[in-house]
Amino acid sequence: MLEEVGTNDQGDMIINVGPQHPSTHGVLHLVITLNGETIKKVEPHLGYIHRSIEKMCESLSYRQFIYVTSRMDYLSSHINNHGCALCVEKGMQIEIPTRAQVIRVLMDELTRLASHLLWWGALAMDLGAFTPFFYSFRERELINELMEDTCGARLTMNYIVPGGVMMDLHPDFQRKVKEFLKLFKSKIHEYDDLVTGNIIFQNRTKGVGYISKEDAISFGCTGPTGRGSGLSCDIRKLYPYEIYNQLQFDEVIETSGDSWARYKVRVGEMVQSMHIIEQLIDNIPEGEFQAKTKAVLKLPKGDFYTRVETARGELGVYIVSEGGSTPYRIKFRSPGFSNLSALDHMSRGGKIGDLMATMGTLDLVIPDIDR
Amino acid sequence: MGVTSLLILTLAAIVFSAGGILVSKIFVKGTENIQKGQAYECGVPTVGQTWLQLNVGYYLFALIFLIFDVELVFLYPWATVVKEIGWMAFIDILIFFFILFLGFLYAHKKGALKWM
Amino acid sequence: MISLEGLTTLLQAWLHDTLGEPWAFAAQSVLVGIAAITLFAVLGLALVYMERKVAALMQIRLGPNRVGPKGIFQTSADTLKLVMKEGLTPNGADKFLFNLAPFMVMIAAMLVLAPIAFARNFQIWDLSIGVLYVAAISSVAVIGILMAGWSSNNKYSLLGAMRSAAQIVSYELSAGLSILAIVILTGSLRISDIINSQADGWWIIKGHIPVLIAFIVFLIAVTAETNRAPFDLAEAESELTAGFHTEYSGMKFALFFLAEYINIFIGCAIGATLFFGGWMPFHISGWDSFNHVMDFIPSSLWFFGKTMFLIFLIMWFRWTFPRLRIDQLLNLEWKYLLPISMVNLLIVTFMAIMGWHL
Amino acid sequence: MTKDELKIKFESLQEGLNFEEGTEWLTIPVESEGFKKFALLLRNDNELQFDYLFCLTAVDWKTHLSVVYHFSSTVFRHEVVIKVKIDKANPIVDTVCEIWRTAEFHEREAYDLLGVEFVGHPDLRRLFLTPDHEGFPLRKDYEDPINMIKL
Repeated sequence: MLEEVGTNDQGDMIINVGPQHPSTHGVLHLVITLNGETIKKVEPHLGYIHRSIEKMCESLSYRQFIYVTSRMDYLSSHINNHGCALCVEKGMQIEIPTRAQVIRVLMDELTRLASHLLWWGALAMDLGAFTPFFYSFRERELINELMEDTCGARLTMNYIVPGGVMMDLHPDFQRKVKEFLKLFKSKIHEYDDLVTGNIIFQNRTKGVGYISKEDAISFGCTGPTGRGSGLSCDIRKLYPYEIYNQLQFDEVIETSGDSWARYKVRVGEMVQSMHIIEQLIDNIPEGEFQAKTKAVLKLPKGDFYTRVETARGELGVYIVSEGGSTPYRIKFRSPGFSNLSALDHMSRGGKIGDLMATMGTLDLVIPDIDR
Repeated sequence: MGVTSLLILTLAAIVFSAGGILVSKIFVKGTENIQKGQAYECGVPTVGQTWLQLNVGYYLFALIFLIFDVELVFLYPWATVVKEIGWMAFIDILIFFFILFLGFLYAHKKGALKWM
Repeated sequence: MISLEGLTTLLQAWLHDTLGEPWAFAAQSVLVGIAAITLFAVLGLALVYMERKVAALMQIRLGPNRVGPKGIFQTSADTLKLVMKEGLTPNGADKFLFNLAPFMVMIAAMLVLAPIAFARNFQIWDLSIGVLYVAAISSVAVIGILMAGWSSNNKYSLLGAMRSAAQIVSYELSAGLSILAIVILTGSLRISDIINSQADGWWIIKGHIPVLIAFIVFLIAVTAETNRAPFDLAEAESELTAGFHTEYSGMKFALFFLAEYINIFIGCAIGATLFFGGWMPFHISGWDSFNHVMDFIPSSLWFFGKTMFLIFLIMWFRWTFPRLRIDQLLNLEWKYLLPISMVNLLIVTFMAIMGWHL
Repeated sequence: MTKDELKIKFESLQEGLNFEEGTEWLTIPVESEGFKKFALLLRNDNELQFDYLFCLTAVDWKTHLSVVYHFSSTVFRHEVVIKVKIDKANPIVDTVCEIWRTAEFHEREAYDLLGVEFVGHPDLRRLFLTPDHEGFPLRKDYEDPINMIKL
């Protein structure tokens, strides 16, 4: 791995960014070939945080393995759990009570909101503005508190079990969510004032890290990265799960394909998530929060695939079952992995500063890529 | 105080900097470790030459700066007497700036101001 | 704050009476040296503390509040920490240049202090080409930065140094042109003349719109020349980890850090002198009783007040704006600021000849 | 196209295809010979247009390996699953990374963890593990005396 680091014949500078770098958000290691300040090649070196979750899952039961997946994309851990639980439920053909479905979707959207808020602050930080980070964390903290009340954890919620959710909502949940929404609505204009309308920010992101729609499809870019290129790829709209087909929300699509488009998509998604929460918070149906399931879950022989929309894109869960109480083989198709593979394509010909903007708007979470 | 003040200030700066470094030398007990001497590159050892020829983009700006800065120095004595000379000085500077502007346009057209 | 006015003349007279000519001069020199070093240390600590409090203000948090009342000793504690750190020199570095670089930066920062008038009659050397001297010496700092980046034998440092060189020399031009605008109006390069010319109103007020434009250009150029965000490309931490001082640690790093803050102070002091009248109180011609009231405020307070206001502006920039990209940074200078300040200079010349500024 | 329509379409395209029963999406097991041609057909046929490879993985079946491709079409929104059976001793399959560029990383992952050799891949190296690592962790016969979790 190390022999290639250095310089090559054309006088290009080969430089390491990461694994210990302020803007790689974790232990991503990029080897960049530079000519002056212009990027000629970006090569990701992965594996610094690879825990082989897929192998671990092979020895865990269908109830246990869900919790391991919280550690993949830790910013949307609840949605990871959701995807896994859906896959098990699909195999077992478990009917989920409506209340559980609503709770799951509510939590999904809160998680997405929290994840996007963190991304928003971190992107501004990548571009050299520190202050937005504190503004977004002010609101994110409230979501974390909501999560803590109900799930008992702030980041790795582990709230979903096959058949529903682990326990009922906290009695204060509805009131607190409404309070949060009210506050968030009054604060969201600050985001536009601080970052969106800033001319330097616009110049730093417009036309940077461009990827066309065709390339986005070919590279398997999903989530805001794909939608920024005009690719309709919201799993919640295309292949609705739970109660998403009964909800009113828009799939935010931008067509310019650059970092600015991805920024706009994510900011738009925050608003859409807020709308979804608003629709659901007063309409949580009464009833069971968990379906009756057997103590030991056994999936029939065969393979099962489900997709959910995490904050970063399409998460696929592929379970191959031999009929036992543990999966025979499990594969997570993580959104970050495919998005990262397009990084080289997107950042060639740009400057080092552009690379940071591109990486920031891809919203990479390294444990999601390394798994 | 005159020119000596510059000497005094230089000395003060040296005393201040050297004093700080010396004090820290006295207090600090250094430890030996091969890793400490390595260049920092995000925790990965650097291989290859650092002192290599860089893209010409950086130097072009330095050259254009040199031209403009020399012109700028000529402006200082002019600026002190503008009010006394009056309109003649204004016409002078118009010609001066016109030539400078032509040079600027030339550099711009040649792409010297486009960052490589 | 005690007024510094006349302190120097008093001291000078007393020294002459007691010690005699050669010794009095020696004592004076030592005093100036000590005063400069003290100013350096105090300014460094105060400005770092101020920066952190301003940052906290912008970022809805408290800032340092543990060491001492309101955390005022936090920066002293930090300095102490840096003193106790080992100063490392990387293996492949050019050791001579590597160790020389912090000295260069410090000497450049210290030398610019000479012509600055801190209060009425409180100036180390009122030389006849004061403004030109400041413009010349303040750009010596770039040599120190270039030295540091080049000698570190680190790729980030090298890139940071290169960026910084391209950036500082570029912004030098528009800074110089906006200084020239005031020189044209004043007709002198001497700092004391420039201040005295503002006795009936500061240039920013009586200079109309062209001076305002010159001031804005000057402020941007100062921010860029001191490598402050949004122009901190030389040490862009999200791109080059720490840029030109990546390899510096301990006291040598502290010197770079200190020099940065001193340079901000100097830039703002020059800005305050040129556009806000330095120590000159706020005067409006014709309002004699009002002017008398203003004169009661010590001149040193006026000077530091104005300088701190400008420093606050520059800190405000830092905590609000994202960083520019290197090509955008140079575009801003060469395609916008330079032409604007050239045209502005012509307008100022026209104004001066027509006598509208009076 | 629905699953049944797809089935008819595939039968008309290529002789001798068999289909797995009881799956959500149309699942076609194929042999590794001629897979590249088949993949090009999937991508380029006007009625199929499977332009989006959303999952690529391999499964160790102890006796043999199978590489599983999940394809989707962003135009017609239909899916197909292709399973390529390959020999465990000689795990060779043609690369598809010039057709679907996302395969470049996914194939490297499959090579790294399951030891599938993708012929024609431009840069087939270990992705997560160090270059000197021995064995392929996701294979069922992989033994690591230190780091294994066993229940």
